[in-house]
Amino acid sequence: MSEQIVATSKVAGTWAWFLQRLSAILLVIFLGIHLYAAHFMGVSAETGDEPLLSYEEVSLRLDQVLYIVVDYGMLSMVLLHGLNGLRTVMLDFDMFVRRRKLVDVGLWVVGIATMIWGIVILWPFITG
Amino acid sequence: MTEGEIPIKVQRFDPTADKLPYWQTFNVKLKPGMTVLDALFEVLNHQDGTLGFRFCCRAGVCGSCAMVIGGKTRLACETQMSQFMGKGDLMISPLPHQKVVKDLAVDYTHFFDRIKKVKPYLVGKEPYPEKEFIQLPKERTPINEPIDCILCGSCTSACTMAWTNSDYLGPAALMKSYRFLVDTRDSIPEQRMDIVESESGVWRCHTQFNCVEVCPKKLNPTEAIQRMKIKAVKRKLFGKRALKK
Amino acid sequence: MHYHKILVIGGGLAGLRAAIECAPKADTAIISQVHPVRSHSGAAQGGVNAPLANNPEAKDDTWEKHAFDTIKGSDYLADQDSVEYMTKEAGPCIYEIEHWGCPFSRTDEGKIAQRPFGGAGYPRTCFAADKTGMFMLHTLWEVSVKMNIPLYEDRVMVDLVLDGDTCRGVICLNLRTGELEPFMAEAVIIASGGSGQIYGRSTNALISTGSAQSTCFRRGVPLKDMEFVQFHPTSLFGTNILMTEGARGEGGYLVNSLGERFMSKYASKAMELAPRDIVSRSIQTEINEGRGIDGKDFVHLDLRHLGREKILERLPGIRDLAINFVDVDPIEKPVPIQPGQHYSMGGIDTDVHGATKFKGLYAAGECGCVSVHGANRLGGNSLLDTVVFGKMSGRAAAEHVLGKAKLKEGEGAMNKCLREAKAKIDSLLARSGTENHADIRAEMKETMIKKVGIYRDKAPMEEALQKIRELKERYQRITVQNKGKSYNVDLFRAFELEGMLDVAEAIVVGALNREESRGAHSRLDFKERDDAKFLRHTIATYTAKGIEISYSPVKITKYKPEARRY
Amino acid sequence: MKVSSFKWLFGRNSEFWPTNMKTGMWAWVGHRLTGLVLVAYVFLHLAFISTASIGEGGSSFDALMETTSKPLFVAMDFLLVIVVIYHAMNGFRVVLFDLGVGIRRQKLVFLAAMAVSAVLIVGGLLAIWHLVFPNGGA
Ligand SMILES: Cc1cc2nc3c(=O)[nH]c(=O)nc-3n(C[C@H](O)[C@H](O)[C@H](O)COP(=O)(O)OP(=O)(O)OC[C@H]3O[C@@H](n4cnc5c(N)ncnc54)[C@H](O)[C@@H]3O)c2cc1C
Ligand code: HEM
Ligand code: SF4
Ligand code: F3S
Ligand code: FES
Repeated sequence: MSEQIVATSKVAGTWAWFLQRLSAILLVIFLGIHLYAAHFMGVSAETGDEPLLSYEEVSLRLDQVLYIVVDYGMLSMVLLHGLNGLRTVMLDFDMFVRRRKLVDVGLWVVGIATMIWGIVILWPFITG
Repeated sequence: MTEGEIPIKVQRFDPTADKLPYWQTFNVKLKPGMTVLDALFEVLNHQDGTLGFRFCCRAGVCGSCAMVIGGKTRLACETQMSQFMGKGDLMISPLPHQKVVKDLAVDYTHFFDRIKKVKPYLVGKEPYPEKEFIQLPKERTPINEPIDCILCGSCTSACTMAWTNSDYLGPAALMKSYRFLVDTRDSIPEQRMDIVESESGVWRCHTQFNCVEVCPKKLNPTEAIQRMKIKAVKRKLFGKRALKK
Repeated sequence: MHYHKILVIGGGLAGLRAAIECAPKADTAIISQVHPVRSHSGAAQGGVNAPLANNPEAKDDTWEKHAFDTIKGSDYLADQDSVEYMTKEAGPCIYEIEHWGCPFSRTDEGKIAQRPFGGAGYPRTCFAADKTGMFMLHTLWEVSVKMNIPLYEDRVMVDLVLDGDTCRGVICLNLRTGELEPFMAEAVIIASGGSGQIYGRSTNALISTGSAQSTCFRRGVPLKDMEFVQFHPTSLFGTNILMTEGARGEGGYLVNSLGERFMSKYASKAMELAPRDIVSRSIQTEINEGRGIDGKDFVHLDLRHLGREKILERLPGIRDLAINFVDVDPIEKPVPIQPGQHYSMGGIDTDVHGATKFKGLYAAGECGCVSVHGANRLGGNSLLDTVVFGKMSGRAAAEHVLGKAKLKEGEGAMNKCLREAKAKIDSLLARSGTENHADIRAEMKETMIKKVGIYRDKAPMEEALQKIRELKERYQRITVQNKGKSYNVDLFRAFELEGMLDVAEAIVVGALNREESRGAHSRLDFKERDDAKFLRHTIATYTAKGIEISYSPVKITKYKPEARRY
Repeated sequence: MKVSSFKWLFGRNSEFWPTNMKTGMWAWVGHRLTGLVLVAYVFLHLAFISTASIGEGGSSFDALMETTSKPLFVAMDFLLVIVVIYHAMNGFRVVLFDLGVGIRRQKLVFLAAMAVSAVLIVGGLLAIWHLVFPNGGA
């Protein structure tokens, strides 16, 4: 048993933990910008009585590269943090510890797929 | 309050005979200064000779008698009965999530196996001096606390991470590792970090602080674990010299 | 059948040290009733003696001076060659355990710290806070882990296999499964600790019943000097948990029901800091003469005048114990204390190599008696005894095994013994008489502390002997309620009680026969030491007819017996 | 080693029984639950917007926005705010411990984090309220 532990020592443990903290802090920043931009900027201030987002507004905003970076960066951080968090939760259980490779690969696949999905979602706004 | 009876409700289980654990209530007459261990002996001697539990020093130094008493893991020999007077049934059960040998006596094999995994021994710096290693009092300070651990197993069995992940080294083993990691006489910090940095090491700790809550010696395994997490990251970022003592 | 070349019975300091010594040379295993780190050695607080001369006040300390103090402390009953050996080895043994990681407290220069202790001319007691025993024990266990020494835990030795004059192994009861397991070996080292639980008011652990020692005794292994039993002056009333001498060292008072500092009557100069035996006797006198608090069996240890700060700074451990166990905060109230049984100087008769009269059988630690403590042990010498003679017996056992031409002999004896042990356990389990063995145990403890305690006299001791024999007879009618297999505490406590009664008898018989006062053995009817008749060891041997007492000479080298004054 | 019996894990005398759980344990249980809820939310959120953008451009997006001002969704938003803020604030608490700060004062740190959370949550809820019902809820 003790050999096994030494052998697994080179895996992602430390980095995973570190990135979880890093992404958490970045998330706070991104989340702030995201919420502010989405709900408080522009709209209500000008019209005064139109609280909801409209398609034009969003696509207008997303014409600016900065907003794309923020939204897409936010998505990547959320995924990094969320999926890495899921990995933590899973590795707390014997069942998944024994299938760690599978867990890692699975979460990477989900993560990458979602990033692509993210582009798909943003596309009409960017082009529109 | 030093008079009257306290109903103690003990979890009974004989793995060779019973399918499931069950609870049994005994009434114990309170005597001045009576500890929970005394109460168990009272039951063993005069009510039910079939009760099983561990005991040795009865002074809170050997770590034999850790069990869950009234919803909290404590040492039976150090816990006064009078505080439970008039509070209804006093529930007593073995350390959670351990294999039960009999009633309140658990099998510590798994606990010690995990301690053994962290190389729980000093590998002194060669060459050995003719007399003692010189260690200044301030160099000893970091180990002052972790060496007080009596290996009672309370912390590891209260940590729910150790419940669901049987590989997790647990607070006791990790604090043992820390104790050698910060000992100025030790020469293998790299190897020690390799072990605590593994997936079954410090990363399984999510600062539940259950270990701190239950430790009968008032030690703080969480702090040791957190310090090692920082060391691990520093080592990844800045290389070996991060482990200098 | 299990087979190891060397078996060590007991995972305390002595057992671990022995195993560490022989494991690299021959296949060794440890058998222990409790996990090694749970052993009683862990309760030792004060420290371990070695003339390292680290303390500025002990610059010219030498092993000769340590030897002299030890011999004088022993009231000249110690074997002087053994004492010289032990004190010479003390330094190296302590350095060795330090190299293995024992976290000793440190002096300002970073050396092992040393403190003064009773009966010693210099501060030579090495310590690690007030948990020396625990740290040494954990360190030795850690070394045994490093060496991968196999450990058979939760097993108690219930029989010793002797084949003529040779030891072949032991029979153990596996507490987890309830099965008897034969262990065959070329050499057996008994390191099973003291037998303090024979006495009421003992500071010893609850498992210090001498079960392995008495098993050997019943198989014909002689016990030496069993009548010498040390009492510690200050143990908590009720639980008899030790209150270290440091409490008085810091200036605590002993007070009786009249509010007097009664020590002025007994030792007007040294007061509370007189030697242990004197203080114990003084407290006992006060209690016997009715000046115990509320007429009960205790006096007060008063620390209140030291003030809150000093207590919190110097005696935090003592405070915790008092709060936890008698619900008294020494800052506010005096602590109820009474003398308690503390240590047995006697034990399995061995020579300086730990060897007994049987080939391949060794003993070390508190269960053995090389005789370095004689009639009275000095504080801090017993931890030293465990590591020095643990090492010695390990070395001797390894040499014995390596020198052996034929191995694995004596299967016949093993099987015979296994059958006998099985019959014994079965008959115990089958018993369902009217007696409760817990009551018999309680009566034995009460008898021993009341009648063969600090003060001894012919008449009470004869009553005690009678009582012990009566209890032995009643023992035949006990009942063992628990017939189950796993972790049968009831069965094992019934089993060990029989041996305790035997050893109790040996203590009483030895004490009756020793018509003098020496060290811890203090007789009201023979108040003086009698070197002409009793400068010799008592040897008790178990026979079918009863306990036989004989005597063996004390080895004197260069320290001539003289009056013991401090 | 196996969990010998489910009953022992969650019995009334066990560490996991709610009345026996202590500060740190509550904080952790909360953090884990909110973390998992948030992951679920992120995917729902993405799915939600994608129905809009992959559909017929502007009209469906605005329709979507219309739905979100229904009471059920507002209630969900409230919940989300609570969850995010608890998770974030306790996350800060954890990060503090990771930096070696306040480990010996974990209960105090928890209380502080909860106090800040409470303020943020009240602020957050008010903000949503105003956003959705700019005319004072009428
Ligand atoms: C409260 C207290 C404080 C003390 N303080 C000091 C001090 O400051 N300095 C000092 O020098 N000395 C001190 N002593 C004395 C010293 O602690 C002991 O004499 C010493 O520790 C004995 O060690 P041991 O290895 O012989 O036995 P133990 O440590 O008692 O070990 C006995 C071992 O044998 C095993 N065992 C017992 N019976 C059986 C059986 N039948 N089968 C299998 N295994 C068995 C047990 O499991 C245990 O592992 C103190 C004693 C007490 C009571
Ligand atoms: C807003 C700021 C956030 C901060 C400061 C933050 C902080 C943290 C921290 C420090 C951890 C590690 C906890 C531990 O190891 O014990 C963590 C875990 C986690 N976070 Fe976040 N988080 C934030 C947002 C999110 C979001 C948006 C999600 C959803 C995608 C999320 C999902 C998770 C998950 C699933 C875990 C793992 C749970 C666990 O280990 O118990 N977090 N978070
Ligand atoms: S850290 Fe505390 S609870 Fe854990 S084993 Fe050591 S003494 Fe027991
Ligand atoms: S209880 Fe467990 S999760 Fe960490 S803080 Fe203690 S080891
Ligand atoms: S019996 Fe030793 S700690 Fe309780």
